[in-house]
Amino acid sequence: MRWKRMAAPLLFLTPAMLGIIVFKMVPILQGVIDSFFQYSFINQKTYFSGFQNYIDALTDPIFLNSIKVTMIFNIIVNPLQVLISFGLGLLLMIRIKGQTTFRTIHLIPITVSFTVACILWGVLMNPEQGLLNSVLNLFGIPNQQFLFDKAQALPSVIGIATWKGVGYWALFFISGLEEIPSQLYEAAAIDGSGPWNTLIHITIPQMKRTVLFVVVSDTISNFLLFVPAYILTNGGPEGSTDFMMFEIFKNAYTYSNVNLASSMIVLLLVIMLAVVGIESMLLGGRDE
Amino acid sequence: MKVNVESLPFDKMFEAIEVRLGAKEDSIDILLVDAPMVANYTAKGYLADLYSYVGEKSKGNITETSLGAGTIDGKLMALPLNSSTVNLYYNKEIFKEKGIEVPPENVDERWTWEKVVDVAKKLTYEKDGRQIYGLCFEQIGRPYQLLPLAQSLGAEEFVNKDGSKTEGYTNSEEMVKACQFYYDTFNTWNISPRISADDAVSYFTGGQVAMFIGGPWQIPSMTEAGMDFGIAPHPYFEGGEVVTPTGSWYVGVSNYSKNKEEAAKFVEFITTNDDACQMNYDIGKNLPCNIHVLEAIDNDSAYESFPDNSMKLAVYESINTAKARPQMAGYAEWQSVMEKTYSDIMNGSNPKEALDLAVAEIDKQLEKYKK
Amino acid sequence: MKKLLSILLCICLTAGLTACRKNNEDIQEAGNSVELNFLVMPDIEKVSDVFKEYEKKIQL
Amino acid sequence: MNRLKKNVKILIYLFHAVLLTIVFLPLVFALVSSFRPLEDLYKYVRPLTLETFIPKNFTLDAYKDIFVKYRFGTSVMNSIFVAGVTVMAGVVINALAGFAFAKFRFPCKRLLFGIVLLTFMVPFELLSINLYSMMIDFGWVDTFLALIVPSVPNGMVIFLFRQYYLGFPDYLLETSKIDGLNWWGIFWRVVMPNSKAVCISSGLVLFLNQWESFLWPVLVTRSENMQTIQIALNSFRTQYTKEWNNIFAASIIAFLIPILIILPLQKFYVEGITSTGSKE
Repeated sequence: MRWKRMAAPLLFLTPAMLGIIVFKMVPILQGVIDSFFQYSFINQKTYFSGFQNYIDALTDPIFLNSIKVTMIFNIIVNPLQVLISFGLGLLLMIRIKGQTTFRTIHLIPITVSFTVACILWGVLMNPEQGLLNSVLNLFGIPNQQFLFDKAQALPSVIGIATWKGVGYWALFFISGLEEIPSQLYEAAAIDGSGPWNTLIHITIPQMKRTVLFVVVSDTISNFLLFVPAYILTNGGPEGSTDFMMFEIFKNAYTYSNVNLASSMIVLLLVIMLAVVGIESMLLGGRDE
Repeated sequence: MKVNVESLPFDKMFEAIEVRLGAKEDSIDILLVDAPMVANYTAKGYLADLYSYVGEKSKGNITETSLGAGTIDGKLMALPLNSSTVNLYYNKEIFKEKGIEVPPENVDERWTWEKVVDVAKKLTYEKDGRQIYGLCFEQIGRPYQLLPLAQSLGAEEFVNKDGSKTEGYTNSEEMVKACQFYYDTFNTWNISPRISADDAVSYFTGGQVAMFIGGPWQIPSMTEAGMDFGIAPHPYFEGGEVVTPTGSWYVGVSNYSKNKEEAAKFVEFITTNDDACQMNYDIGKNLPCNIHVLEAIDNDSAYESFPDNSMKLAVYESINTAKARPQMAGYAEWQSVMEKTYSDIMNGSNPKEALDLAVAEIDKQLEKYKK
Repeated sequence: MKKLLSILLCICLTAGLTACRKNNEDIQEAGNSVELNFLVMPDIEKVSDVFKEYEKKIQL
Repeated sequence: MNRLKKNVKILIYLFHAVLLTIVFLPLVFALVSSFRPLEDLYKYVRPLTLETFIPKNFTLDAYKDIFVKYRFGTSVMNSIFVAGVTVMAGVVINALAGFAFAKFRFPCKRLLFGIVLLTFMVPFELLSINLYSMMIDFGWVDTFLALIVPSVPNGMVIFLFRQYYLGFPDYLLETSKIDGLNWWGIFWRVVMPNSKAVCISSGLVLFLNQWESFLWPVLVTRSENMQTIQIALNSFRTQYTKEWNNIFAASIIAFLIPILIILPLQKFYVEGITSTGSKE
């Protein structure tokens, strides 16, 4: 009768797991295998090349620059986005008239696709006659170059990514905040602790697991940023916004060098998992 | 027999070719090939050899140079749909407003770049809140438009003989001088707007640019915008050679197509048959490669009146001053890196350093064609 | 739940149908005459009348 | 918390106002520019006047243009159809798997769940190259199958369902088992009717993933009538000029539709999503 007990799980699992294995695991494994081969244009043949692709990638100054850009981007954008969305979450927790409408409005950037967000902000940030510059002129700030300037391109992309992402992550913080038992706050009020150290001693410790989840998921999406470079900056002035994912896309589809691109993908995955690992250690480590 | 036309925007089309033919798909039978990409697509095995399908008489119908550019190592890989040239278009109102005499139309009195810059400085000013620019290139950042600057200064080759190394060629002394000129128009003299090639023509038709270095295919959008514009020959550097951009779109048959024979016959028809070329010219107004159509334009009086007389200028340039872009296996990589380099130079990078970086990256990409 | 199930079923049916209809549309059309796919960009698409000319010429 | 002093309240409202302008700035400019002819796009931007936000020569050309000339309607319908089927099939298949991971004991369960987590972590862009060649071998390119089937099984949605079903009361399952229902019956009659919230929230996740996907449709669609909305958005241009007013008109439609779907279901969406965060 063992088969009877196994029938149900099998029936329930097969559709989804079959799909995941065929459409996700197989391509991932194929990608890893591809990264150990190379194609010769002269005799139109593919041959085993060991770690040559990885060596080529890690000695390519352009790819190294894209790793640097991606790391700088993540080191700035992740804490920034987490802080802002945490602040936004706190702000949206304050019960004032119109609180629900404010919460709904901050949902809008979630539904605006990254493609549309980049197109719109691209026009706004036009140095010659973008709306953003005319707004800045109101405050007496002269015209900025934004995406056309080596130093400002990456911050501009950070701005767009933050505009798009902050509302989404704030949702997680709001739900986490709502689940903190109110007795804790009442106890703190009795002890007379001001809003600031209530935040430090009660709110933040309670939110550790949500913060960890947001940081990890945000890091993953920020590592894979591709649309701004593809639509707006094409790698940005002097490679200042040349994200790894864009470099992989260029190698795979413009330079039709799929094997090199696959090795870059594996490197990207390894770096990403390392960073996520460090984050979970840092944030998760202090669990009681 | 049915021909399905699938239309993609400019850069998406390049990408689709790399993606689909890179994966050896048979969903494309016939494809457009940018002139310098013929060698690149041949090296990647994307194109079928048309030699056995196309008759001698048809090949005789088209100009020698354009047929040559479609032949790689003796194999006919693509046939020219049309050629192209670039002229200097100017906004008469802006010139009148500032009281400056317009550039002459006659090829013998062709303006030098130094003269153009001098005039452009006078025509860069602010007018009720909007900035007017003296000079604007149409295809900003694209080699098709900007290589002639270096060629006019004497640059001959951009890559070595076997197309494997660009060191010393793409960052040659003439190329650095030309890029310094390009850098100055944006950063030193501030006579050109820092915009993308997509917005260039709408700047000119919007009345924000005095002199526009563009192609005759833009005339319809100028007339539509009701502009009062004139045409003058493409400038050259003082004491240098007169060089204008050329080469346009070729048509090739995909190496993975299931019906190469029919596809080749179709390509032969639209690129060499006289009536087809005449009809193509009448609609598209692009400079033809068919000899009979070119002759018809030369001695047909209908092309005296403005703006069609630009075609006479186009024919003159294509015969006397046109210089094609370099033919090499790695042109796709070369063009992609050069576009990025030109855009960096526009945004303020030092030309010499930018070109040296570009050459390093290109040569690394070209290695894969040697293995 | 029955409602949800029935909607889902008819959606999947239509998806399957459109996919098959599209496939056999190509198959039966290729049967009698050769079909060529030409990849162009908008500015060259303007001259597609020239391509129609060729289709007429071949039919003769 | 609620007896706030006067000036603190003003400060909070001011802060909200600043945030709202930042959120609405691009969207309002897009809406306004979609009612303007192409040449006016940059005309009224500088200096900043009221005219910047109220279109002078108001025209509906852009909307007419995209629906008539570019047949934008087909792209919208394609996107809605593809997203709709993905949601329907996705919710059912991933719910089944989620339930199995939550309630059943079976060999190599940790391994399978490890694979689910891995695919949840490994995003789509990383496997598009090989998945694309797989689609060519299957012959699915340029059909709805290529757009729908690979995105139905979704690691995150399975994870969402597992989270929810971990908290599902066991006595409910025991009682229906005693009534003689087999697992299949239990799932459909007892479990699904009580998991409305998580179904809606994972449905929205699937919908948004499919609606906003850009790289994958670019790879697998060929003919114009297969285009999805994000691709159509990017194709309003000739070789020389970008038709910005058409792009804006299409962008407005591209984000209005998801808003109209998410706003009424906002409560479920927030609940479902955030359950992954807190109860991990």
